[in-house]
Amino acid sequence: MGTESISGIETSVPSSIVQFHMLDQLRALARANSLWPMTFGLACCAIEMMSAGAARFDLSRFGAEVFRPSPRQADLMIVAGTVNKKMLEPVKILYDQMTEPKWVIAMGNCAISGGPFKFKGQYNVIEGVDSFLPVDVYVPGCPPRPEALIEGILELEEKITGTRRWPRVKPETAVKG
Amino acid sequence: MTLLAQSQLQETFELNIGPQHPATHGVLRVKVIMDGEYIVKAEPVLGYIHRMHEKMGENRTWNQFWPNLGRLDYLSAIAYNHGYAGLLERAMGIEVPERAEYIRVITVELNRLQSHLLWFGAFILDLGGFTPLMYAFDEREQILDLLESVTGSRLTYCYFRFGGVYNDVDDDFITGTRAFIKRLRPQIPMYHDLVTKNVILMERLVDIGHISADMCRKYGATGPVLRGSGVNFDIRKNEPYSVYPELDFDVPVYHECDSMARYMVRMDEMEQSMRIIEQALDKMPDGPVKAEKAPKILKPPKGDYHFAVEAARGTFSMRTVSDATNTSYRMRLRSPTYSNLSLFEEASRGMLLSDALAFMGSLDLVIPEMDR
Amino acid sequence: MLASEGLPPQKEVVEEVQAAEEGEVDPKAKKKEEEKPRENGLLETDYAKRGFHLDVQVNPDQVVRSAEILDSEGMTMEMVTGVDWLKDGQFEIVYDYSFTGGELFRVVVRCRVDREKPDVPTISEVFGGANWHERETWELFGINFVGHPQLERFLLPDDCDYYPLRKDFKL
Amino acid sequence: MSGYFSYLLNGIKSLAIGLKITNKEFLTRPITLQYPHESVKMAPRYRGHIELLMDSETGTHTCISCGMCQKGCPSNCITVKSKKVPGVKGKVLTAYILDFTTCSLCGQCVENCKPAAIDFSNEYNLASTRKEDFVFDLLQKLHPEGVPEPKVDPALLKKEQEKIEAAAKAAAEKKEAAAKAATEKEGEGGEKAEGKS
Repeated sequence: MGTESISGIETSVPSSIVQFHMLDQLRALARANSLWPMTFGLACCAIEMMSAGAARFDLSRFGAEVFRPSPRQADLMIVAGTVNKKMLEPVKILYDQMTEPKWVIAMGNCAISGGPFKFKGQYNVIEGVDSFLPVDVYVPGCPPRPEALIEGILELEEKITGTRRWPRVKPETAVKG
Repeated sequence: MTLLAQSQLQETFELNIGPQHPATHGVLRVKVIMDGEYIVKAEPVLGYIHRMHEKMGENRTWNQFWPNLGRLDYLSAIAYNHGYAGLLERAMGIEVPERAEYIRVITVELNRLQSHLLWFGAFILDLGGFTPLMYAFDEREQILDLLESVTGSRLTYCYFRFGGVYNDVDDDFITGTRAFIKRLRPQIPMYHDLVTKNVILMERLVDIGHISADMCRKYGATGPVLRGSGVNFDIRKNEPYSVYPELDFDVPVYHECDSMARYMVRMDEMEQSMRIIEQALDKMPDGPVKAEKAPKILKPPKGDYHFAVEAARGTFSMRTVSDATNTSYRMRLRSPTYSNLSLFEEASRGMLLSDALAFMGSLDLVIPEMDR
Repeated sequence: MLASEGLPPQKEVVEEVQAAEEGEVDPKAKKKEEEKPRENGLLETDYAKRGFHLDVQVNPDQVVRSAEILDSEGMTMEMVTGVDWLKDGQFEIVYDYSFTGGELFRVVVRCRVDREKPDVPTISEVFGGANWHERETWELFGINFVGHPQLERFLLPDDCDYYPLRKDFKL
Repeated sequence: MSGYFSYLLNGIKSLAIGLKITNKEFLTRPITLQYPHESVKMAPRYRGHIELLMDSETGTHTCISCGMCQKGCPSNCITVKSKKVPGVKGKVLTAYILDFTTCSLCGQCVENCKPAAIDFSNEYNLASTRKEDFVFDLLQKLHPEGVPEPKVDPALLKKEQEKIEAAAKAAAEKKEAAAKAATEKEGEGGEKAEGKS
């Protein structure tokens, strides 16, 4: 996986005359481990998002279980599902309402590129939320497994802090029956 | 006149719920006109997840339309697969091997179980109880593991094919399913102890959200909503398809017409689904899982066809107009919650807002299926 | 034999409709009569092949009457939809009814309107559930349901001006 | 008054039952999967994105570049590129590009593949900060150290070369003949023209 470790510190902290690097790093670590996602289920992927939050996959191990219905209390928007033309405005409004610093995860193929609903002459689906939102992490799949969403959150953590604290999991090689 | 003054004069105000609201289970929007805490008019607004399924039916070949069926109602996707398979098998006159039909029934019922479990958890979450969600998801994950070992996906199944299923089930699946049924069986009385008999739940559901049988008929409501209104109607019994006539199960019917009745119908349906799965596992014969004569390129004869199945939320029926080419001329998907929600406006009149949200939860909505 | 195949000329339909309406009063009794070969108007169809028992073609002005008859029979409206027959210059409006009180019985009522002036009366007065279905059909096809209380954009954004399910639709 | 107390008692009773169940669960083992430290074993049929299968005999894939996967795909996410190499039977795959971001994992490609060259992988935890990471060249993925050159069959190469030479010869002859005919024709035409005039 291509992981350009762009440190989120420079981009998310407003420039001031005096900066404390260690403090900033600490703050980034704190932020990365207490992401509050917004409950923002659009379609199929939302169910996998719920699964990720439920007992078995337990997002709270990464500090991201506090799903907030209000955008004012959330700092992570997980776009889980298809965004269509009618939903475009509400998504924009919700994103604008979130407080800084804020991040976006595009979960599932629909959010990344329109997914299976992208075809020639289609009239209603937005082909990728990155056309109007600054997406930080993409999680492909249709829908992605909850592990993939966790991986996305870890990826975001890496983006914010610049380091990865968790081991990487390589899927076992396929033994096809 | 300012808006405020206007609303004071009329003593009503408008409230917007959604499209992003925790109580609407997705991107449903409800425009509500309120008089204090009471609803004068609640108008659902759809379309926030309209995904052009019907249009896609017209510009994809019959085989290429399969993935769409898994994404309509992602909670009972296999039942939708069944509807589409049945439709084309009816149109083309394809005979399905018996083993394939049993596998279909087993997977559909497992899928129904997980759908009802998810609804159970999410519905109680609407009412303010968080714990049951965890229990329900625990059981649900077991079902998803079973289904994943057969179909390869967790949610948006694309498992059926015209004339059979994608691949056979193995012994692990059969023993796993039996073990799971054994595990789930005692859980349901536990749910009743934990949730159903709880005073708070009773207070919020009993005698709330009254839907009469006639209203159901006028609005075309089906599934647990209809059965909670005292009408004994289930496509599996009334318009038998697949191997359902060979299986012995009851259709739970409650006559109270309230939210509690709909809740109880679904809880009882879980038991019936388990019965069906057990019987189907016992009766499943050996043999092929795919019709040998199933044509690769499908061109159903001219005309229109209709097929209905009982999905987890009610009657899902498909109507297609074929012009004897390899794509459909017109594909119409009739989704149950579309009709079920259309009675919301009438049924919620005069209700308290908090009750209306509980009532909406009892309708078991899946928004992408409604918008199609 | 089906109306969608044969495309009976409108005049013949008018003559047949009288018979159709009289016959419709008791669908079950009609079932027995089905052995006789029927022409336009009312058609018995092979359920195993088609998925419905009775296929009725009426004139647009008889749609409401047919809905009332089926309502009095205790049938429920399952869906309303349209079909765009571009090469005939017509829209077809299809109403699906089913009987949920017991043994299943499905009736399809269809009517054709001119593509240039697609007007058909609404049945939302008879079946409340038809409201949304008609609204959707209006939105996707542009078929005008006369007397419908709320023909507004439903699934699509408020500002769009196209009818996506028309066969000549191009974005 | 008694109604009030019975109501209260009922409430306490249902609370007690609920707490009993919760407490029982308190003592059971947690079911949480500690994901990055332990991972679930994927079912053999799990559908990840598709991949080219390694054939142990030839040491490479068995794709014949027929393009059936590309044709059957509902969302046009597969592009098969191939070219003709002298001395190799059939076409040679040069790139198998999968745009996973539009895939719906329906399995039409795997089903359509006659030589069973592709199958679902079990990659279940993809995530990246770049969208382009999900457009895979499956051929590159199969041979990360470099795609091996296709094995040239000398007999076939010879045959082909002979064929080409023969064809070239034939073409040359044809050309010659044509030229000859043209000159003759010209001559004839000239004669005719002369005759006419």
